Amino acid sequence: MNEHGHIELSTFWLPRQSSTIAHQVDFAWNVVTLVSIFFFVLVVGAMLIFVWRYRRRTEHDITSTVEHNFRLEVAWTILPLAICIGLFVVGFRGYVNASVPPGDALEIKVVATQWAWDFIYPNGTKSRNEFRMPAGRPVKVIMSAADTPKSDTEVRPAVIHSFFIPEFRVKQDVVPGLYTTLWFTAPEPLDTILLCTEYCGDNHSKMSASVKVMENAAFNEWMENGGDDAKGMPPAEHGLKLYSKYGCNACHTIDGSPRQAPSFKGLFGRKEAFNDGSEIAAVDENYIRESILNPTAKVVKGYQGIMPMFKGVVTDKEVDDLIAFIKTLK
Amino acid sequence: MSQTVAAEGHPKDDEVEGGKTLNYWNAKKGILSWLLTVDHKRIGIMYLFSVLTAFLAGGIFALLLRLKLLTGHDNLVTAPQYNKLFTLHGAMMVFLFIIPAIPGSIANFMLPIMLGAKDVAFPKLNLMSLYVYWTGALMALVAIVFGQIDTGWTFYTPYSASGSGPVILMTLAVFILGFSSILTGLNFIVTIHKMRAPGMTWYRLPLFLWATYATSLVQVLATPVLAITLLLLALESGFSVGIFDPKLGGDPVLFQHFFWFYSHPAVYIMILPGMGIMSELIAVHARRKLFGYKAVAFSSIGIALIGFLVWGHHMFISGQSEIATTVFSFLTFLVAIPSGIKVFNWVATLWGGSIAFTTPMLYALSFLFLFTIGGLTGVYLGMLNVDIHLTDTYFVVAHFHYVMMGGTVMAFVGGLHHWWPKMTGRMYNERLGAIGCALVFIGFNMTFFTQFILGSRGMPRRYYNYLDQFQPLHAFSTYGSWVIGLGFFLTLGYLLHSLKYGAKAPRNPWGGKSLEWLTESPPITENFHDTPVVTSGPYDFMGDEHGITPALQHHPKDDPSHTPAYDPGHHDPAAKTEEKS
Amino acid sequence: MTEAAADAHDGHGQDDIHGHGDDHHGGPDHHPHVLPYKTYFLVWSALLVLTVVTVGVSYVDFGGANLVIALVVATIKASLVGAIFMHLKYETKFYTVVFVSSLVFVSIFIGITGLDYLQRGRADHVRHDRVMNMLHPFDPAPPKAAPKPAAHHHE
Amino acid sequence: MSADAHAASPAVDDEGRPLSPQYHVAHHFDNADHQFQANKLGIWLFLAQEIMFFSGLFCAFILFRAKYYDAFVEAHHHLDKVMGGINTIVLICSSLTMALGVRAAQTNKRKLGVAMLVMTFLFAATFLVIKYFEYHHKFHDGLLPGRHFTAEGFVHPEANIFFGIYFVMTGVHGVHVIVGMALILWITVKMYRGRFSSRYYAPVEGVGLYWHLVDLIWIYLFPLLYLIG
Repeated sequence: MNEHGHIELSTFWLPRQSSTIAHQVDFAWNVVTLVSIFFFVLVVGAMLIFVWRYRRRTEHDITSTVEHNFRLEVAWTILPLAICIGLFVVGFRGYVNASVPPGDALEIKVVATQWAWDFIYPNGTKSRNEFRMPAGRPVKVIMSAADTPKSDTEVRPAVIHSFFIPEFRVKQDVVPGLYTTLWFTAPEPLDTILLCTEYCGDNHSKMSASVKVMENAAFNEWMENGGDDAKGMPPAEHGLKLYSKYGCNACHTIDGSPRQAPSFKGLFGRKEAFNDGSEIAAVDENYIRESILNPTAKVVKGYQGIMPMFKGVVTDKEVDDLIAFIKTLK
Repeated sequence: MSQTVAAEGHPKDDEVEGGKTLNYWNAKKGILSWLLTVDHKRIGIMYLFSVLTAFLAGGIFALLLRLKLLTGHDNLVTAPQYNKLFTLHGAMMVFLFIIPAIPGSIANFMLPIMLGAKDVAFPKLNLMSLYVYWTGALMALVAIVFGQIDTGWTFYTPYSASGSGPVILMTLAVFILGFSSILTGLNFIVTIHKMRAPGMTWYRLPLFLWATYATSLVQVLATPVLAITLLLLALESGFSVGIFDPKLGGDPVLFQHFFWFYSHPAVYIMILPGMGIMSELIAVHARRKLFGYKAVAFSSIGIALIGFLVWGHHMFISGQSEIATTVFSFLTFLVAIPSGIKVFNWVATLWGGSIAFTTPMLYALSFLFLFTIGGLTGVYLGMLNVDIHLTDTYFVVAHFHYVMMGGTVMAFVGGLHHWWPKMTGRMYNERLGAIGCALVFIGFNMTFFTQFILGSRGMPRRYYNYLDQFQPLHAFSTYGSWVIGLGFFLTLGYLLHSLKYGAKAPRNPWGGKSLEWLTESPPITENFHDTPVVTSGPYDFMGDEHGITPALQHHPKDDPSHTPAYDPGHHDPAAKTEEKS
Repeated sequence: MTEAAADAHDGHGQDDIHGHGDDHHGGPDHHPHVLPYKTYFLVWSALLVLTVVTVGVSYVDFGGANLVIALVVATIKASLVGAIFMHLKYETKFYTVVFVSSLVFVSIFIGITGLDYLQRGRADHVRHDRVMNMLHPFDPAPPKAAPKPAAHHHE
Repeated sequence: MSADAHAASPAVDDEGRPLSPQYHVAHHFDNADHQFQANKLGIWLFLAQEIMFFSGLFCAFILFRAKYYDAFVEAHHHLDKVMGGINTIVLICSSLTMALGVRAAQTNKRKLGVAMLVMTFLFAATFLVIKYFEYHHKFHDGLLPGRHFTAEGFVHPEANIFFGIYFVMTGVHGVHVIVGMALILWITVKMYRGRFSSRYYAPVEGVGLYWHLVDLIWIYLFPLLYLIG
């Protein structure tokens, strides 16, 4: 389903431990699990035994009139209290570690819009729906949610999102008007996925990004090249990459089935009618270019103008490659 | 010797018509006699009907949601429709069902009777809160039908503020529902303070009333904050006053504080009455003096009060300050203690009892099992770093369904069976009752235990499309939801059937000791032929055959010559001879 | 017998045969507790004086103390109204309990919310000041004419 | 009934016949006193509810004031201390007349009671009139909440938050005043028709308590909004 990747599992319950804090979380998880099993067996076990032992035999059963036992009641008040405070301490220590980043952390800025993740690296390199980071080096993300441009004059107001990488055990809301932060270190190069966990509208469930942890050198090279790894790639193939990179796939299918927007299948050369009554005999390069850069100019009949504006987001080369890709979808 | 008369319940002349005793059900006829009634029993029945309708609707939404989630691909509904569905499911279940369910229906019906009063303190206010509830429900319905409401039941800004008309209507609807809840709570507090029968001391209140009292306190003190919050939200989306709008310097996180300051205590509004019912079910169906009466009573109050201090544990990742987060986490662990005390006392009450496997008891045992899981998984979410991984995933969804459905709904349905004979004067089919309970129990665990696994593996909530790797577990969860549905439809079926064909219920089918078992089934309009005088506690099962209600040892037909629970006759030679015979 | 006392009494679980729970002022009829006019007018003039005082001090700047002073004076006035005009002084204490408890919850509400609000970004120093540019949160504030937000994402 | 001696001029029905102590005692209450106590507890719980209702606004005010201190100080200078002060005095006077109205009911002084309630009503009306002029002035200067804030020459842009809170707080309080006036009207008519006496005056007491609360809230609103900002 999701081209951005998937979650590797380590145990039956939890994902692979891909960050340095993951094992602390899992330790806390194991502690509380043991405590829970203990109390569950205690309560339900006692319940079942009593239910069988004291099942009603006659209407004249003589029942106990014991209504309290001071020692017992003190015990089952103090003991859980002590255990709870212990659990709090365990959770708290993990939390402190997760909250205070080391000073030398690499700062990556994150901007969440409806419905895309943008990442801004220290040298200004940008990537969308693809989060790259070096292995073995602490990374600190500074996040905020932004308005989504619909046209030059109109925006869709920013809403709350949440930055969640299950394999890293990190999660933090991305709030409009606020800067929130997270930090983590991924020791090994690997691929995993980033998900949005705060409901943010129609395509909330599609708002994911691939996470690529790279060797430090490879990461630096990638960053220096301005994040362009499409060198020498055939246009149509690169267009396919961009199709998921820019989240076109959230609304435009390539198998002909309509979602919140027309499918790309057979789009090129198709006759389209628009909400404003006008129509185009055959979809051509110019129409596609306009629809990407300023989507609300012409909205296909029967659809809502929900597509964000990509002016200033995509380069001309990328538009060309996308068009090349769409042309291939006969 | 009016007490004796009351105890033996010889109806007065004006309470008999054509040989048969008039009860609240047949005393007056016609739809208007219901719509204009101030009788707490009739109002309770109307509430019961309303909340069950909401439960049915919300349940159908839930089944649709689960059906869609059979696969993670587009099917059945579109993403916007799905988002609307889970919003409706949440909003209906929370605001139209769980919050008013037990206080509105069962408590409304039973509270005055258990106190030995003729009615609640403010009968007209009681009727008014029902009408306010209906108004809110109607507005919510309009908003749902004509509006694109996909904010989730939490209405988080700025997303909700960007929504126009329908969202405002919905918030105002909830605003109004809130006032219904406030009025009910206010009414109950005054009733418990002022309307107790002679001899009904605080420590002779059935624990259900202690729980109701605690609930009412929360309703009166917390709900107004929801009101002002939603008012501000409506003003925000209507006139953009800016208090929550980041563009204008407002703060979206402040909205979450406002919302959860009500909505966390609100989960105690939802669970406390259920806990109260549990105490009744366990004690009566085990025929045993409840273990640790005072502990259970005060843990209700404790939960209500500490419940006001922990709202921020819904906001660990919201961007609130680390210090606040830590404080909230600590306080959250404290609120676990009184709930634990209750559970231990219930289990201890089973010890040395005489446990009958009646349907209410089966629901009580299911409650113990499910609520224990719900409570313990709550501890996971209280732990700071574990919560960060689990929050906003299916783990949370499973947790609150274990507490709300495994807890409150189980207790509600159990209580419904417990008091069904009293409310309707009919017995239902015990075997079908057991089957229904078993189906719900099994289906529930299939559906929601699976979701713990989904959540801990990183499946976020409110997802229309999900990663393929989660598909098998989702499918299993969906199959479970069908079993639950089956169980509840069966239950609905035999309960309705019993209304017409069920055996006539005796006054005291279970051998209970609290005042309601002293009255006719169903009760007369004034509840008691004469104000009862209370001389013993609600759970005084003597431990000898005196503890067992004579009515039970005979044929189930009502026999007024036997003195049921709460026997004032203990001081009364006449009644003594009665018992010896 | 005061309500509180009645509760305490009931609390010991003894039989309280003269029923209806809490308080019972003997006879069936209600006998109001009437205050002399003098009391009312004294309170009234006190309130007026305090109003003048609080306005007066507002012309002097005590910096942070302004809030405290204003609240203290207001609270004195409030307690006068509560105690005399609302008869709290002469009623069973339980009404005061209800009244004060609501104030306690208000302070909890404001207090703990403040604990978040005034402490944000302490564990980890980012620029936790306002985001001024909602289109590009990490760029400087835009010129005055910001794009107007669309009504709703569904239209 | 020893009480008959106590009541100077007991409540009367339309034909002027005195009403018994059981007058207006609902079937589920023992007697007048029992009912009175129940009503009073109900009212007090309602007042507690009202306080929680306003708590949200006070919370917002205090927190935003802490966050945008300078903006609030700047903005509050645009409120009119004099008008606010006069309104405070008006409300205090209305509280006095209301209290005296209740006292009149307690002591079976019907005419005095009516007079006092009418005065209370008039004070309330005065309050609203003054408020109207304040609002009108703010609208004219564009000192409006949130997005509608158009006033020029503010150093701190967050002033709009102050006016957002100002309008919501005073607006909600104003609505309470209007509701209060309606209630006062209702009990005035009942008292004029001689429905109340030392035995039965729960509605007067209840409305009185509500009205004092409205005054109480203003006692806090005034210094916070007008004096310190």
